[in-house]
Amino acid sequence: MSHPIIHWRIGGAQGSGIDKAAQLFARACVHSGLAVLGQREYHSNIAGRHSYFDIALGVEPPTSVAEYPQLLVAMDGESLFRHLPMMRSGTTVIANRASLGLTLEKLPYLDAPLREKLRHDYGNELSVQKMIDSATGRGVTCLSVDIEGEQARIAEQLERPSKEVKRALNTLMVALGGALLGLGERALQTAMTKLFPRPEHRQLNAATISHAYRLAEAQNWPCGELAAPARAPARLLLDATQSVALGKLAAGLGLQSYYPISPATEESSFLERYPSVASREGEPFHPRIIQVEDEIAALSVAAGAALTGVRAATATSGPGLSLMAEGLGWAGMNELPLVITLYQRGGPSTGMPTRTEQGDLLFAIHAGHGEFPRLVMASASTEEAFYDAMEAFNYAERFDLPVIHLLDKMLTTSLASVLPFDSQRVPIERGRIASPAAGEARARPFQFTSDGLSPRLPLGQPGSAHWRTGVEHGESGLVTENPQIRERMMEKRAARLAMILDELPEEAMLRHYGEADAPLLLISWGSNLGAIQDAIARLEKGGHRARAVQIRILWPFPSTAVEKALAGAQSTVVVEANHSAQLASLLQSQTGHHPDHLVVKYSGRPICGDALAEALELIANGNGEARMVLKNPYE
Amino acid sequence: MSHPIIHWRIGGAQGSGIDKAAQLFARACVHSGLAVLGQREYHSNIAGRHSYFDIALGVEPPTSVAEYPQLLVAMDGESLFRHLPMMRSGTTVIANRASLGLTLEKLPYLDAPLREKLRHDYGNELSVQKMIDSATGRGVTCLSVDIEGEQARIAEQLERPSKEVKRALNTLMVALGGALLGLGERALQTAMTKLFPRPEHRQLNAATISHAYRLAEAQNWPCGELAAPARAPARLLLDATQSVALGKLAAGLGLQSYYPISPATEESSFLERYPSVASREGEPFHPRIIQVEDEIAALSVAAGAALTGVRAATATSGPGLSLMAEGLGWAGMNELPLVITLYQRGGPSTGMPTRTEQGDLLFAIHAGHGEFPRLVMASASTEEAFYDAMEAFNYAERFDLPVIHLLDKMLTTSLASVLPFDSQRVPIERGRIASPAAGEARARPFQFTSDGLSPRLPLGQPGSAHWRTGVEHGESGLVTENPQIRERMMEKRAARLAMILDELPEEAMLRHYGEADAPLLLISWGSNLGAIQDAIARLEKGGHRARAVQIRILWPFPSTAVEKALAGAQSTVVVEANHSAQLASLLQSQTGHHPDHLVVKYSGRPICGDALAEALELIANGNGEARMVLKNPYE
Amino acid sequence: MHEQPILNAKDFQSPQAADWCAGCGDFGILKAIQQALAALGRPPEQVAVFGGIGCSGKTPYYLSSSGIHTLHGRVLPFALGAKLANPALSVIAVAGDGDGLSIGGAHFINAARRNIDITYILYNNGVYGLTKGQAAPTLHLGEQLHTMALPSDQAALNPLLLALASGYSWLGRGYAYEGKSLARLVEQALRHPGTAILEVLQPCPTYNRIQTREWYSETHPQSGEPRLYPLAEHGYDGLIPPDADTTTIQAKQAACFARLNEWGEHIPLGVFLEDLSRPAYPEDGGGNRAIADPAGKSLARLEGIYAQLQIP
Amino acid sequence: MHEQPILNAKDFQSPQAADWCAGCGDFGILKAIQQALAALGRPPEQVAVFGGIGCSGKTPYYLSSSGIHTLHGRVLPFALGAKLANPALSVIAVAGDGDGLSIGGAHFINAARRNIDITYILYNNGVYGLTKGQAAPTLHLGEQLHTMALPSDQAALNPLLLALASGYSWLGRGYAYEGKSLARLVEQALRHPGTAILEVLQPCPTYNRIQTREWYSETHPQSGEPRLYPLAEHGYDGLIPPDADTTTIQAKQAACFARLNEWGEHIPLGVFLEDLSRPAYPEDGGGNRAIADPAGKSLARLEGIYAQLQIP
Ligand SMILES: Cc1ncc(C[n+]2csc(CCOP(=O)(O)OP(=O)(O)O)c2C)c(N)n1
Ligand SMILES: Cc1ncc(C[n+]2csc(CCOP(=O)(O)OP(=O)(O)O)c2C)c(N)n1
Ligand code: SF4
Ligand code: SF4
Ligand SMILES: [Mg+2]
Ligand SMILES: [Mg+2]
Repeated sequence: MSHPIIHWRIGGAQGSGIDKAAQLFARACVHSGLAVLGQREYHSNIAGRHSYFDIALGVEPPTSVAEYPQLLVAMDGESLFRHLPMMRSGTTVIANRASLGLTLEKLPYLDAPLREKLRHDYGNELSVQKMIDSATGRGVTCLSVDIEGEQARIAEQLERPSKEVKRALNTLMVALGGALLGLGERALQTAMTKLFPRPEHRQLNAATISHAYRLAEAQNWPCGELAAPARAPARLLLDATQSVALGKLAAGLGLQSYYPISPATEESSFLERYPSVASREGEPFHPRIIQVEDEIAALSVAAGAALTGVRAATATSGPGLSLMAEGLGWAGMNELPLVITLYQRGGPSTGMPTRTEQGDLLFAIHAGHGEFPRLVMASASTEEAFYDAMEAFNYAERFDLPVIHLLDKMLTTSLASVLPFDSQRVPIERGRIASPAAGEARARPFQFTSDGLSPRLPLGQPGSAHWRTGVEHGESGLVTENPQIRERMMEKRAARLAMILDELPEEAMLRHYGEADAPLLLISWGSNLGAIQDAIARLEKGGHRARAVQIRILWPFPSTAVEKALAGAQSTVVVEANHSAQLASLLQSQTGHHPDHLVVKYSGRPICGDALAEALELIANGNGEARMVLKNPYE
Repeated sequence: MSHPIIHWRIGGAQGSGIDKAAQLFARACVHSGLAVLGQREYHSNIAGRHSYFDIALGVEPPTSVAEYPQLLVAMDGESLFRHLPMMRSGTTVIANRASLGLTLEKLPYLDAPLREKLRHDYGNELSVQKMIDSATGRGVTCLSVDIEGEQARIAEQLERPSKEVKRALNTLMVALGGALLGLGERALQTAMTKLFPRPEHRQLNAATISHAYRLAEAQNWPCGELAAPARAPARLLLDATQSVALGKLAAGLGLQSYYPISPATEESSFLERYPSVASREGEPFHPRIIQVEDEIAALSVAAGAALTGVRAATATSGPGLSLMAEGLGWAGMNELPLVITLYQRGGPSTGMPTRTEQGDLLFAIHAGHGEFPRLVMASASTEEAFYDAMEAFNYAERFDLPVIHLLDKMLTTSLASVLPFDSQRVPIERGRIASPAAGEARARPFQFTSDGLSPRLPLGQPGSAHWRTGVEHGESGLVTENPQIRERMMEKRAARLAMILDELPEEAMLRHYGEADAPLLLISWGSNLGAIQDAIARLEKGGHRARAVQIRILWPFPSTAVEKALAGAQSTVVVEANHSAQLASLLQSQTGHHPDHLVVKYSGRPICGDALAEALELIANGNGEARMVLKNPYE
Repeated sequence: MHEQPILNAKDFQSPQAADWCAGCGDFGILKAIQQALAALGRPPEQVAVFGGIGCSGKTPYYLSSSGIHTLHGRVLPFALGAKLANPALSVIAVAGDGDGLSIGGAHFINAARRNIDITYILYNNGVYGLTKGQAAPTLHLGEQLHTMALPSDQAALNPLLLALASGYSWLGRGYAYEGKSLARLVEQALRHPGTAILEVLQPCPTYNRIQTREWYSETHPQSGEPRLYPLAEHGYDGLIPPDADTTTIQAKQAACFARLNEWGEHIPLGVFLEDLSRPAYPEDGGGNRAIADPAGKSLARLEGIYAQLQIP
Repeated sequence: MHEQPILNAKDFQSPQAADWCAGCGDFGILKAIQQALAALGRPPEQVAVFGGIGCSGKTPYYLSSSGIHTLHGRVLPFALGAKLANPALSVIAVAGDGDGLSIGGAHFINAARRNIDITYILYNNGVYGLTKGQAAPTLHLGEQLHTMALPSDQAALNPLLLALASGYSWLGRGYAYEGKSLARLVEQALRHPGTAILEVLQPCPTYNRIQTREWYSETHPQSGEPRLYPLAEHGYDGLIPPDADTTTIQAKQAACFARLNEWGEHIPLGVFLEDLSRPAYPEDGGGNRAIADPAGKSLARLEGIYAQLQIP
């Protein structure tokens, strides 16, 4: 286990404490001074089905979890059936001895195709033991522990009923894994104390942890030693829903409306927990977080709020955006700053609410009838999400238009350790606000100006009474069907797309990774970036040089900057988590460039660095196909 | 007036009988054996504002009205202010003498920019007389009639109150124009009889018509003689809402749901007039036409109906499609045949409800989150609309997907004379319908088959109980999150896009006009086709050879066929009635071809053959810009 | 017409196991629907159950009838479309309180206006179950679930009161754990020849720890009366006969209104209204019939319509 | 607070001439709003009038206050959003019966649940005016406008009955051509500290030739009583005082329910309910204030929140 980054996985039934286990492990790592990146996979029912949590850890922040982990902690037998096939030579599994006898037939929730595949690959009358034997054969170390026995011993020692002790199964499994990896017991104990406020729970979990460490020692496990940095910096542990929420608060959010939907709800729920936010000057802020009756209302309430001049936003997922299409057009027609945070999930329709996909890019760009300006941007990581959430409001107000900020389910379950965000790094830019002189004629919300932006008129300010409308209008906001005004208004609205590309710095629109002269160019957007960075590092080890460009502003499309990035590339690969390769078609429509390869994944599971690197290696070796699909039947 | 096609225009206030006048004129032309094409322009309020109606007439069916007509019949002074600037040398105006003294100041509804423009072009203190003088100076013939005097004479002759006679102003003006053009008085009288069922109205209008013809004679007007074909074939006079409705009835429509919206409502209202449609065998059909509470319900009710196996449709405009985005995805996910007839109007948002635009193409292609198959098609004319409405159901059922059939406001007010539609020309193709054997296991609505189409299972048939869902599912319609099934289902749904391009004949996907070796290639879609055909004919007179390709199926995009069409073109021009040139960007994304020129119009008024020809002539002469905007401040 | 085989609840069970949380009230509703469908006696393929989105909306998967999992809030128009197109179907719509009263509100208030013969079952659990515990429109002002950061700042909607105002011609309320009477209510709703709504009080043990099974089972500390009581046993009769006059109708509606306002200490169950005075929507038309001859030629004859558009 | 200048109806007139049809009831409503706003005494820029889509929805253009022409059916959430963000605004929402009860139905029934202080004026003309004469949800079963091919097959919705069921805390009904009492009703609605709905019976001479001005002015052939009658003159009082108990509230609501069911021969006008017992939504928070210092740096201090997410 000499890799600088370690890939850990825990699997078990939804509701059996997988989340808590992962939290515990991640926190312990951070306490040890390590950086972590987690990823959670689960079914969209409430309880019972299989779920797993990946955590990558390292001295340097990991950018991707792996499809093929180095350590699997299996809470139950189903986890072994599902994940053992993904364990490769040199990796380790910790299993409960009691589950070794489990047979395939006994699993109620295993999906039929996986059952068939397992039978096909491993033969009939399949048991966990048989799978472990096979894994051992390929060089996987399987450590099976008599969990029941150990728990009985803990119960005895603590003089507590074994039923209680059994509830700490997740802690026990985490601790066994921790011991194996060489994670300091102290760190785990400290993390545990934070997670369990009640003394009786603490006592039980403390005993469980130390029992696990003693056991590993006693059994002479081949325990590693985690490289721990000298100083452990304070880190926030959060996912992108939280960093977006924090970014919105930093940006001075006035109102957020929402209708619950996975995986967007968490952002609004988090905001609801902070009805009062401290200010550096004077009174605290009271952002209003408003649950409404549907997404149409969510958009409309936010738009109503934006009309008063406050920073207003809503957060939703694909089905919600579908319902917001009409309101989006109203905002565009009214040159109204508004932020829509879109957490993409597996589509189409209700689709796969708890799985990831980058399936809404072209819809975000084209949602709403008719032609109106909007800005579509995408964040790649928990950290970017914070600063981008701040920028989103700046863009909305500088250019007076709705901004769609794209994230995805993967980012909502990417538990990352990050240095505390600097809320002053992004200066707040509110665009041009009108200061109507008293006694002037009627205020003109759509005034023609030299640059095509009209000073903004918040409702309720002295001397600023005005009209707004979704009907075509003149400068005053009154309806007109005059062809000349119509043409000028269409041109005025459209002009800000070019203005955005002119005014924004290149690094706001796209970012480069890797060496500028690397021959293989990966082009992508959003959450794949981490896997791409990871893959570039892996490729390098194999002697292949690759670089990447991450397109951050997708509409208006930064064609000039992208064309510059394309220059010199020997081969281009578009990487996307969708079926139709939406960025590739956008790229072709906006630059004429047809990428040499597509690497796509649309199983609803995120693209990981290790699997991506394998596909790219084929490409780098000249063996890649034009369209490559990342598939993994066991995920 | 020797042109084979004559362009007639009548202008006046909304509610003053413009429509009836145009109907009368058009019918009289058809009675004379001529073919007509009309186009109506009006404001979106209920009454009072300026409105005008163009009619093109000829022995051969005209394909476009003109921006610059040959004969203007002005019902009021405002019409003269608005349209005189568009009258060119050699054309004629019929005006009411009483309006000659009218000044610009007296017009309540004239929009400010037009007022300014008129002042700028014609000087201050502008009167109708001044404008007429200017027109006369450039070679326009102005016939001013003492309308009040003539009406007084008619009243006297009929011994009826002059108030009544005044109501027939529109008939009088039409008849004066008819006399001038040489339209047979008999034809006009016959047409009038049909339009006015009440005897007292007939008497008045008959007298008015003959008075007008006598007057023209008495005043020695330079009356022409209309070339009338030997035999006048029976023709239907209708617009595209009616031809789509008829096409749906011919196609065996089972249910149409709708929510009122301009300009789509007319189609459903027309259908409501025929609750019973005769059948060639047995009982008449009773298509259900259902007004519902909104467009979301309209889509959902149609989807519910489609589930039972009937042919189901809805008709709407842009704002309605925005609200249908989510339901569309459900239909796509459920492989459900469904037809959405989309009448585009000026956007964005509420936009210009009574003006035309081709602004929803990319939205129709991308509406709805996630990725699912759909077919998007567009009709170019009243006649195509009928056959395409029939085909739309065939496509929906052959490929089990939602079909969006694009039309636009222009087509809804294109009054055309056409030969009666042959409802048997398009064979009805219902795709594959399941016949579940009794006693079989659960029916599988999403069964994997070799070609990826599952036999359709209507609700309520024996042995066919089944599940459907917008959640990702297996063959049975039960939910699954298994990655392998997910991948296969995504592939199954997507595969039908390639299938469509494989199976449909080329002429269903695109049509060619003009000589195959003409160097200038016009590429377009939808209602511009007529103007393009007209422009090609005009260009030919100027010695320029052009051809056109009309893309009829826009999604999946028929790239191969389009690429074939592109071959050999020396210069390509995309013609569209929108701002951003949506077809051009689709073309580039799907074929890589970047057109040499764009000709767009986005004032909300349709593209006409004469103005288009002028732009194309510049291009043909090498003087065209890359992007040319058709503008006409007087429209 | 059809020969009706004798069916029992088992015939309406699906091979698919329900994945609701243990103790969820939805299980009781599912069972009641199975029993009612068996009593109705129509074969599964003649029954179409439409579900909204929510825990409740999954019910169709657990029935052997045709089952359509629609979109959040849209279950009623889907169901109505199917019934309009194929009046021979028995159509049930099931959905949560969020689905019906929030996002589906426009459909909720317009669905009964044609009095089409469908049955709508609304699962009232006070919460958005599937999205993990936000306030549904049935949660009362000031109530706070453990999943909420703050108490609800919104007054509750009363589903049946809204249904009365929207003209549903049959109104009933059942309780998820009173299986027998619930099954009977579902059956009555199904047999009613018009648009019927049945509200079911449905404990959600996972997210609603206020209106719990225990809470519903409580009796009044003073009177000893149970919280849930059957209307019928209190002499209440919501029947409006076919020939009722306006005075009778209004009196019945007023009585219904009064009962619908009861909540908290005493909550009535049973049939609040059964209005037979409203005409049911005609069942003719629709249906899936041949539209083309064997050669694929359209059977429609449009000449009659052409005659009205034709010149000369 | 503000110094209130003395205003009159003219101060609320817009330079833009209304383009409604001659004789349209909308003119009367417009005038009443102008008078009520003058009586309220807040300057035009402190008033925001939101319009839906329909003939009715154009009202904001004809007022000198701020006027927002929103989307069909969405006028309430737009208005609520503005009021939530800037509680100092006086907010009015105006819309047609189609806008409010069809497409806007979900918002209609949810808008009053927070009892936010806005006034909603619903123009009841029985028809979709702007789209040229289709049946609105207020058109009664069997009624047929001259623009309709067939009589309506849908029962009407009763706006105020639905509003009662949805918890609006002030319910009133006026008539477009009784200018004085209408202006008074608008003013009362504006002054009510919660969500108020005012239904206005609004003749549409162009498309509704059933409920015409003449029809509304008719008196009963037998009794000689006018069709439209003022509630107040019949001793009706819809006031629920702030401290009312449940029994009072329910009695008032029952009386209100009875009156709301009157239609046809006798149609009551006036205030049906004025419920002061419901808490109004807090007016604190919101508002447009500085979020950055002059250098553009955010004023928000997130350290308190970070502390909860931070390790160690
Ligand atoms: C358009 C849309 N918005 C939001 C969601 C997310 N969503 C799924 S179920 C649900 C609410 C469920 O509550 P309820 O209808 O009461 O059903 P329950 O789960 O309580 O049975 C929501 C908001 C969705 N599926 N679609
Ligand atoms: C989403 C959407 N659907 C349909 C329309 C078309 N539309 C405009 S106004 C209107 C109805 C108007 O009726 P009502 O609300 O009663 O207002 P009125 O004109 O009678 O005052 C409709 C359906 C629209 N603008 N937007
Ligand atoms: S969350 Fe509540 S409603 Fe949903 S299944 Fe669990 S207990 Fe039932
Ligand atoms: S159509 Fe009716 S509601 Fe609309 S302006 Fe005319 S009269 Fe008024
Ligand atoms: Mg619920
Ligand atoms: Mg109306």
